[in-house]
Amino acid sequence: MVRVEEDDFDLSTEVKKITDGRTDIGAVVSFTGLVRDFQNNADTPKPDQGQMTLEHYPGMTEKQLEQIEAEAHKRWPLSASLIIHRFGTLNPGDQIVLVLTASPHRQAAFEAAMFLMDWLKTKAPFWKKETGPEGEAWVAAKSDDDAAADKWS
Amino acid sequence: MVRVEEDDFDLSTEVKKITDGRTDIGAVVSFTGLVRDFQNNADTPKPDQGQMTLEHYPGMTEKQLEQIEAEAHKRWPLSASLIIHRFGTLNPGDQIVLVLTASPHRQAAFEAAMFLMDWLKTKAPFWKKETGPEGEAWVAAKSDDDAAADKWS
Amino acid sequence: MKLLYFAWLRERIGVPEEERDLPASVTTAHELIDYLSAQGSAYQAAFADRELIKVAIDQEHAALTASVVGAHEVAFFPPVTGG
Amino acid sequence: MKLLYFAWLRERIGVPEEERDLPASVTTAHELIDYLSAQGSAYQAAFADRELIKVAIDQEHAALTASVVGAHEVAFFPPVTGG
Repeated sequence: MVRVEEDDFDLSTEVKKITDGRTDIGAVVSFTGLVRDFQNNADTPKPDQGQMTLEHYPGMTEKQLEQIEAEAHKRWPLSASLIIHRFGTLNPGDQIVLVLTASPHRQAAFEAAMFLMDWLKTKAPFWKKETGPEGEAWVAAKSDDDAAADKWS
Repeated sequence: MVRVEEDDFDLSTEVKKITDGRTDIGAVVSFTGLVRDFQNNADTPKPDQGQMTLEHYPGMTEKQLEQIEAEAHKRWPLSASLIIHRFGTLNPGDQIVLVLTASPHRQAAFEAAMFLMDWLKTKAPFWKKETGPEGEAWVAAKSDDDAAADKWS
Repeated sequence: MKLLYFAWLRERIGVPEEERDLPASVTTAHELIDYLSAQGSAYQAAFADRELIKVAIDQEHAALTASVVGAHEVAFFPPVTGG
Repeated sequence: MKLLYFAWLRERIGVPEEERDLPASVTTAHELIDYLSAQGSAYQAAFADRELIKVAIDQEHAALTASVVGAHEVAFFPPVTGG
């Protein structure tokens, strides 16, 4: 399942939805991405700053995430999976993204979750803009994210 | 942090304890192990059966888990971590084990969680006994767990 | 053809999307960029560094060499930074 | 010396732990198993397949060739199956 939404999510609630009433799942792996304070190396932290705004491409986002999820189910024996990605304005410490994978065995759940995050980072059409003391700036893509995604192909 | 206990745990609660008030954590990975119904291939499932009892070595268990956790912090830049392992009698679908890792970056959080689970599987002194229609049986260790742990050494 | 712009491309161009009738000579994403770059300084600035431009044709990632002929929706954006 | 048994070793021997004074000739875990195996059929059955026996000396995993001299607590158990 894929959800793209502004609202926050609750990890336990999402895991329970996946596992409730099932006794064939042995392993659930979750990845939660949080907004880091990109100013936290500064000498004087500015608590009112550090917001992040996530823009996305409605329609394509859902499509891409569903393709990524389908690919994971092709590659690993997953009992269930969930991707939630938020958009809108977020503060440091806020949850941005959730990837959940459930499988009879741990290795599949771990690998599929890593795969989903690596692919999501390079394929899901989201763009982050940070608001700092010197104004706003779009976050640049990282080449190590490309490298991480490439290792699955 | 390491906890060995009979009580169940709540994933969100444990994650919040680790992340609350911090803005330096970008990635939280959780692994939750659940009791699988080892009879779920049978033609006639027996809902009253399928219990599992976990015995452990009090004292050594905590010591081993703390060593495993310390080793993970040596190998990866972790902001925080948590291992919970339950003992006592559990039913299919129940949570057995929780491993949480938090880091600025996702790769460290993923790898450390995998490492913790692989080491825990071969070093933490727990023994599972299953209760089925033909009586009780101790679960045999799996050689692929040894192989999984060996790859980290 | 429906054209969409995201992130700093949207900001530089000044609109999130627009409908355009393209000349028949425009067949690839590269040629579409060439065509748009000639539509004023805002477009020129937005598309100046082609290495930073990604394209999606009908909501699928594509190469700049890909054909846009018959596409309903073409989107331009910088490399994605979600997750 | 305090001796502990877990899982099916505990069940076969019939006690979870016991205190024993060992002869000076017992210096390794292997020798301790030999000694215990001679203490009756329950012990003999428990330790019959040495390939399945793991040992912890003072709560640390150890090889069967490790010395138990001076140890406070020696535990025998099958391969662990937690997680």
